[in-house]
Amino acid sequence: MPVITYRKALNDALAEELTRDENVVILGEEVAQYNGAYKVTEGLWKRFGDKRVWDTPISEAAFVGLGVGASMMGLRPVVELMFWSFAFVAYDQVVNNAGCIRYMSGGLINLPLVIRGPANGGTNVGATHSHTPESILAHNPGIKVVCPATAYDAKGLMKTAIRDNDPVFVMENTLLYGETWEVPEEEYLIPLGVADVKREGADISLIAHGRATITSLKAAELLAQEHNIHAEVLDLRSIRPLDEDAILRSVRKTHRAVLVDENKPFCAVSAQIATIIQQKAFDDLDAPVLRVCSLDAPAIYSPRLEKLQLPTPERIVEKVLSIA
Amino acid sequence: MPVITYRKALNDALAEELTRDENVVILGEEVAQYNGAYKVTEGLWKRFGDKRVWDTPISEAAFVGLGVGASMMGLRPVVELMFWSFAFVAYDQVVNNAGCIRYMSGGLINLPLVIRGPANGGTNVGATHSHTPESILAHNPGIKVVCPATAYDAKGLMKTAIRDNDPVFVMENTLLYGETWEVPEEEYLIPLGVADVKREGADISLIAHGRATITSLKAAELLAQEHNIHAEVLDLRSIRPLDEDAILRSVRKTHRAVLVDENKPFCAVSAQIATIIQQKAFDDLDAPVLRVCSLDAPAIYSPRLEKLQLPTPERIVEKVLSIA
Amino acid sequence: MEALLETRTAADAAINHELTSEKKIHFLRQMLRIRRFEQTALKQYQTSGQIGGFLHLYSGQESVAVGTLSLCGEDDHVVAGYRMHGHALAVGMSMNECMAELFGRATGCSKGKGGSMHFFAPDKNFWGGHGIVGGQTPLGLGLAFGLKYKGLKGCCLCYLGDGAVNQGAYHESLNLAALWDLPVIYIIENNQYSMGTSQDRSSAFQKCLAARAEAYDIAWDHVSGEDLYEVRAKTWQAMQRAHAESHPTVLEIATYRYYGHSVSDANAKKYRSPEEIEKYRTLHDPIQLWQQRLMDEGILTAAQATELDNAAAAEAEEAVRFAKESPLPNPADIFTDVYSEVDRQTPAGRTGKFFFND
Amino acid sequence: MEALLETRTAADAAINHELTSEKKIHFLRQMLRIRRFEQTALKQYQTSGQIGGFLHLYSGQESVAVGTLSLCGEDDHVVAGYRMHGHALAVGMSMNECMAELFGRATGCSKGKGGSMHFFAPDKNFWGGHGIVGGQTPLGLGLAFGLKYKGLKGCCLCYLGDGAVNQGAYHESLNLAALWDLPVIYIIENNQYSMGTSQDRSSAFQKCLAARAEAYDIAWDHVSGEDLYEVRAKTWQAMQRAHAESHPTVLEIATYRYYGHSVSDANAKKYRSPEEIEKYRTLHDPIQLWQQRLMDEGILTAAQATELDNAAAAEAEEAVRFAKESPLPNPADIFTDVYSEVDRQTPAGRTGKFFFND
Ligand SMILES: Cc1ncc(C[n+]2csc(CCOP(=O)(O)OP(=O)(O)O)c2C)c(N)n1
Ligand SMILES: Cc1ncc(C[n+]2csc(CCOP(=O)(O)OP(=O)(O)O)c2C)c(N)n1
Ligand SMILES: [Mg+2]
Ligand SMILES: [Mg+2]
Repeated sequence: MPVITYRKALNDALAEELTRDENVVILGEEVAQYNGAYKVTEGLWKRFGDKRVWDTPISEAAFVGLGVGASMMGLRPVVELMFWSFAFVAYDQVVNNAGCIRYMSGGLINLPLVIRGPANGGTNVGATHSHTPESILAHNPGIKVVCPATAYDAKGLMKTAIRDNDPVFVMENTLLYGETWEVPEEEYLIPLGVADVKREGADISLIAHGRATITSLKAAELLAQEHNIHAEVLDLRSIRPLDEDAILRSVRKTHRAVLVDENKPFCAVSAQIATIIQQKAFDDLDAPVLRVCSLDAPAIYSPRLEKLQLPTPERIVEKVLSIA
Repeated sequence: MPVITYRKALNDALAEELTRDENVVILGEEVAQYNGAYKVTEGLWKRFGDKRVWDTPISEAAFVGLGVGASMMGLRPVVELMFWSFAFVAYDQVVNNAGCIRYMSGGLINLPLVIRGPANGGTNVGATHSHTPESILAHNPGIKVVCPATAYDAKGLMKTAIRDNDPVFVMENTLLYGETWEVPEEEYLIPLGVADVKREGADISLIAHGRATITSLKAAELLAQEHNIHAEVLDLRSIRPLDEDAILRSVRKTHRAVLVDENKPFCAVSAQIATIIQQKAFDDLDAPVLRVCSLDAPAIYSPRLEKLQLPTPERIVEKVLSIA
Repeated sequence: MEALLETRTAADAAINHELTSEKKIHFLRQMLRIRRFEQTALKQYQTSGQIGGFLHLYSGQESVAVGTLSLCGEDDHVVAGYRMHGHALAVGMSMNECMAELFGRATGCSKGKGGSMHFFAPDKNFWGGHGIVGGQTPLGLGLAFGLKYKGLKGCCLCYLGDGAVNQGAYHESLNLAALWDLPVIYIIENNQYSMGTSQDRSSAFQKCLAARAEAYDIAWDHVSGEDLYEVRAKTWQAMQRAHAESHPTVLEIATYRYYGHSVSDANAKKYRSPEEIEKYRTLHDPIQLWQQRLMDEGILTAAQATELDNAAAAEAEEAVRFAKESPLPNPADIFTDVYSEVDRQTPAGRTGKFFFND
Repeated sequence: MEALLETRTAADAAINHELTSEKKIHFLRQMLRIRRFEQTALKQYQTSGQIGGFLHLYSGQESVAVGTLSLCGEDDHVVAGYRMHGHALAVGMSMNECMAELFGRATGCSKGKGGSMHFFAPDKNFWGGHGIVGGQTPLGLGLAFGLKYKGLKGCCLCYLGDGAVNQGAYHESLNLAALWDLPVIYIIENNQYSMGTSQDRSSAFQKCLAARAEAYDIAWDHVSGEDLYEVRAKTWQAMQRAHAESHPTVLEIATYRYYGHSVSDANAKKYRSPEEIEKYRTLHDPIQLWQQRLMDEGILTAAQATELDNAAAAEAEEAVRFAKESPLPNPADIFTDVYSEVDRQTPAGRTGKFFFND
C-alpha cells in the first residue's frame, strides 16, 4: 500500500471530491494561488481553476457565512480556516448559521458544508492560535465534528464529510500533516460515528481522538514493554456523532479507562466521555475513569514547555499505573 | 429583610460599585437612556451620567474589546451583553483578548473586567438567542464564570466580580429577573468559588447552577412530599473557580448525585462535575452520577415545547427515582 | 461612485410604466395584508397568551418589502433580519403558515421551531428570517455566490436595519461582494432607530449610511420609502446592475416603524415623541399614500380600497383560527430537524450517537 | 473629510524642524537596531533550533515604527499586531528581553509565554503584540477611551496591516472611534501583501485603504514610509488632532517587507517577483534613504553610520548570548500568570478550584 502524508491524504480527498461533484468548491485564505498556508490544498487551484478554488480576504465571518449561504443553494463548500482558532472571529456564523438554521427552518434547509483546518497546540504559536475547539463546537446539536488521527482516517473522513448533508467540521493537526501512513489507492469512505480500535488490549482502555491517539499508542507501547500492561487504544475519530458502543465495549472488556485529550480539561471531550462511561458502565468499572489532558493554562509559547503542556506518553503511563 | 427582585439586586450592586469606585464604568447596548433592554441598569445613567454609563452601537466585538482595553488602563468596565448569546459575534475579544492577554504578557497585565447579561433558554426567542455559554467559556483557563440563582447571590457575586482583578463573566437569567428573594440592606460580598447548600438532605445530592437550582429545589420538595426522599440541593454559584470540596462533601454524605443543568448535555458543566465526582468519590458512590440537562436540540421556539426542553422538576424526580 | 442617476420621475421609469392596474392594486393588497396580519398578531400576542418571545412589527415599512420584492424573478433570492413578516408575505408565504408559526404550531412555516424571527420558504427563494443582527449579511453573499457559480442571472436581496450596519460581518461582506463582483443588493431599511437608539447615536457617517459603500467602490442609492414607484425604480436599477454586470449595490430606504422595537418595548414612546410617530402615521404612511396615488390615477375607488382592507383583515382572522386549531409539535419533534441525515434515516443518520440526554 | 493638508515639505514641518542632530541620528540607530535584531533572530531561528512558532520580520518597515513612535509622550499608548518587533524596540524595550522571549526564556519580556507575536511592556505604554488579525483594533479603542476617561491629553497609536482592514472588528472600531470621538490613530502599515495575497486581491476600495475612513467621517492621510520626515509630520498632525480635539484618524503608510510573511513562507519569492523585492531593497530602503539624508544634511559620516550598524549588530549578538544563557520557565510556571488573584494569593485566589488537571 502506498505510504503518504496526512497532508497528501487530505489533498487527495479534496481532489477526488472536486472531480466527482461539480458543486464542491474550496474557499479560504491562501488556499488557491499560495497552495494553502499548510499546503493541504496544494495544486488544486492549478488543476481545478478559479471557479472551484477561491482565495478569500482575511474576513472569516464573511467567507464562512458565504459558505453557509452557498450551501443553501446546493453547493458543497469546503471552507478552510487557516487555523480553527480563527473560527472565533466567525463564531456566530459557525454556531448559529451553520449550526441552527436547519432547525429554525423546521428542516426546510440542508447545509452540506465542511469547515476544515488545523486545531491543535504544540507548535509554539501562542495561546490565541492553539485552541482545540472540538469540545465547544460538538457541544452544539446540529453540528458534526471529526478529528482524524492518521492519514488513512483523514482521507476517508474528509470524503464522507464532503458528501454528508449536514455541516461537518474537520479538525486537522499541523503536527500530523507531515507524518506518513499507509493509504490504499482504491477509493474508500469512513463513516462518521465509528470509532477505531487502533491497538487491542485487555488491561485498560486508552480512549483518545486526534493526535492524542498517536500519543496513546506510544504510551501503550511503553506500558507493554516496561510494565506488562496491555492497553487497548480506542480512537474516537468522530466526536459527534459519537461511537458510544465502541467506548462501552472496550471499557466492559478492560474495566479501566484513561482518557487522553489535547483539550483543556474543563468541559473537555474527555469529560463527556467520562460521564458516559461512569453512567453506562458503572458496575463494570474497577477504578475511576481518569484523564490526561493538556495542562490547564492558555497555551504557553516556550517550545520546550509547550511540549510538556500537551499529553505525553509519560503522563499517560503514570496515570495508568495509578489505577492498574 | 427587604424582599427585592433579582433585577433590583443586580441594579443595586451596580449602583453601589459605581458609587464606591470611580473607575467602574458601564457599557452596552441600550444600557443608558433606555435603562437596559431588561432594565437591569435602570436609573443608572440618570444618576451617574454620561461619563459612567454608555450606550453603544450594535458592535459587540468593538465594545467588548474596548472594555478589555480600558481595563488595561485601570478602569473597571462592566460590559453588558443584551444576551450572552451575542458574545458569539465578539468571541475572539471575549476568549482571546479578555481570556489570554494576561497569560501571553507573562502576567504584566491585569484585566479587571466584568461582562454580564442573561444567558438562558426558556423565553421562546429561538435557538440563536438561547445559548448557555457558561460551559464553553469556563473551558478557558484565564476566565472566571458565575451563575447566580437568587437575588441574594446575584448582588453579592456581582459586587465581588467588579472588585476582582480578573475577567469575570456573570451569567444572569431573564426568567429570574422578576423573581424576588430576601436581600439584606447592609453591604455584603459573596466570594467566587464558594457553592451554597440551598437545601440540606441526606439521600441524594442535586447539584445545579443558575436557574436549574430553582428547578432542583422544586424537585426536592416533590421528592420529600411524594417519595420521602430527602435531597440536598447544592448550588454551585461559581463555575470557575469551582467549589469542588462542597461537591465532594455533599456526595460523600448522600452517595448519590443527579446533576441538573440547563446546558445542552454534550461537554456541559454537568459533564465536568460528573467527571470530578466519579474520579474523586468513586468509592462513595452507590449509583452512577446522572444528569438532567436541556433536551439536546437547538432551543425550540414553540412556547409550550420549550418549557419541556429545559430541565423540569418532573424530569429530575424521575431521574432521582431511577437510582434512589 | 456617484449616487445612481435618478429617472426623471419614478413613476415614469420603464419598470413602473409597464405596470398594469391589477398589479398596482395588488401592491396595495399586499401592503394591507402585511399591516392586518401584524395588527392581528399583536392583538393575539397581547390577549391569547399563546405567542411567545419577540414580535418585531413591520408596520410603517410595508412599501419596502412590497416594492422591492415585486421585482423578483425566478432566480432572485431573498434573506432578511428578524423584522421580516412583511418580506415573508410579500414573497408569497401564506398568512396561515406565518400565523401558525407565531403560535408555535406544527403547521407553522418552520413547524413552530423558529418563531417570529425565523420564517423560511426556500421554495419561494426566501431564506429567512435571522435573529442575530447583521448575521444574515454573509448569507446574502453566499446566495449571490451560488447564483453566479451556477451561471444564473439572478441576484440576492439582503435586508438589514440602520443599526445592523455597525456589525463587522456586514462590512466584511461588502468588501467581499465588491472584490468578487457578487450580485447581492444590501437593502438598509432605515427606520431611524435601532431599539431606543437614534441613528445619530449609533452611526458615524458622511452623507448617509448607504454612502459607506463608496469605501468599497460599491454603487449605492438613497430611496424614499414613501413612494412605491421610487422604491421599485431604484431597486430595479440595482437589480439590473446585478443581473447584467454581477455588481453589488447598497440601497438605503428611508422608512419608519410605528410600534416599539418589539412588543415589549416599554419605551416605544420615550425615545421618540408621540408627535413624531403621529406625524409619520398620518402624513407619511406608505399604504395611505399609495392608496391615494391609485385613486388619483383613477384606478381605485375608496370602496375598493375598503374591500381590500376588509379582505386582508378577514384573512388574518382566519389565519388565527387556523393557527389555534393546529396541533402543537410533539415533544419528540424537539429532536427532528437537527440533522438532515438523521431525519432521513440514511445510513449516516443511523451510525453513532447524535443526542446525549441519555 | 479631505485628506489632510500637506506641510510644504515634510522636513520643514515644525515637528521635524526642531529636531537635533542627535535625535536624527538616534532614529537611524533605532532603525539599524531593529534591522540587526531581526537578522540575528532569523539566523538563530534557522540555526539554533531554539526559537519556535512564527517569526514575522519587519525588515523594510522600520521607518514606520521609528517615525511614528518617536512622537509619543508620556500619555500616548501603543498597541500593534504580530509583526511588531520594530515597535517593541522603538518604544524602548531592550533587545535582551525581546530575544529572550523568542528563545522562550523566563527572562523574556513575557516570560517566554508570548513568543514572537506577543511582546508587551505596559511600563512603556506598549500593550502588545496580538496574533489575531485585527483583534487589537478594539483594544486601541479601549486604551483611547481610558485616556479620555481619565482626562489625559494622550492618544493611542494602533497598528494594523493592509490585510487586517477587512476584519469586522476594525470597522466596528472605526465607527465607535468616530461616534465617541476617541483619540485613537489607526496606522495601516501597507506593505502591499497579506501573506501571499496582494492588496488588489484582498481589498476593494476607491482611493486607498485609509480613505475608507470617510465612510465614518474620520480624517485620514496617506503617507510615504520612505521618508521619516513625512512619517513624523503627518503622524504628528493626527496626534495633535487626537490630543487637542480628541478626534480619531486613519493613516496609511506605504511600506514593504523584504522577507516572507513569516520565516516559513515558502512562497516568499513566488507571489512577488525577486525583481520587485530587489527594487525595494536597493532603491526604497528606509534605512539607507535616511542615512543618505543625514549624510546630505552633513550630520553623519559613513564611518559613523558603520559604527552605529556595528553596535547594533553587536547588541543583537549579545542579546542572543543573554537569551541562551537565560533559564527556561519551570514547568510549574505554566500555571502562573493565568489569574491575577491566584498569582498574588489573595483570598480570592485561594478560594475554589481554578485548574482542572487533577
Ligand atoms: C448581534 C446582536 N446584537 C444585539 C441584538 C439585539 N437587537 C435585536 S434588534 C436590535 C436593534 C436593531 O436595529 P436596526 O438594525 O435598526 O433594525 P430595526 O429593529 O430598526 O428593524 C438589537 C440591538 C441582536 N439580535 N444581535
Ligand atoms: C483572524 C485571523 N485570520 C487569519 C490569520 C492568519 N494570518 C496571520 S497574518 C495574516 C496576513 C495579514 O496581512 P496584513 O494585515 O497585510 O499584515 P502583514 O502581515 O502584511 O504585516 C494572516 C492571514 C490570523 N492571524 N487571524
Ligand atoms: Mg432601525
Ligand atoms: Mg500586509
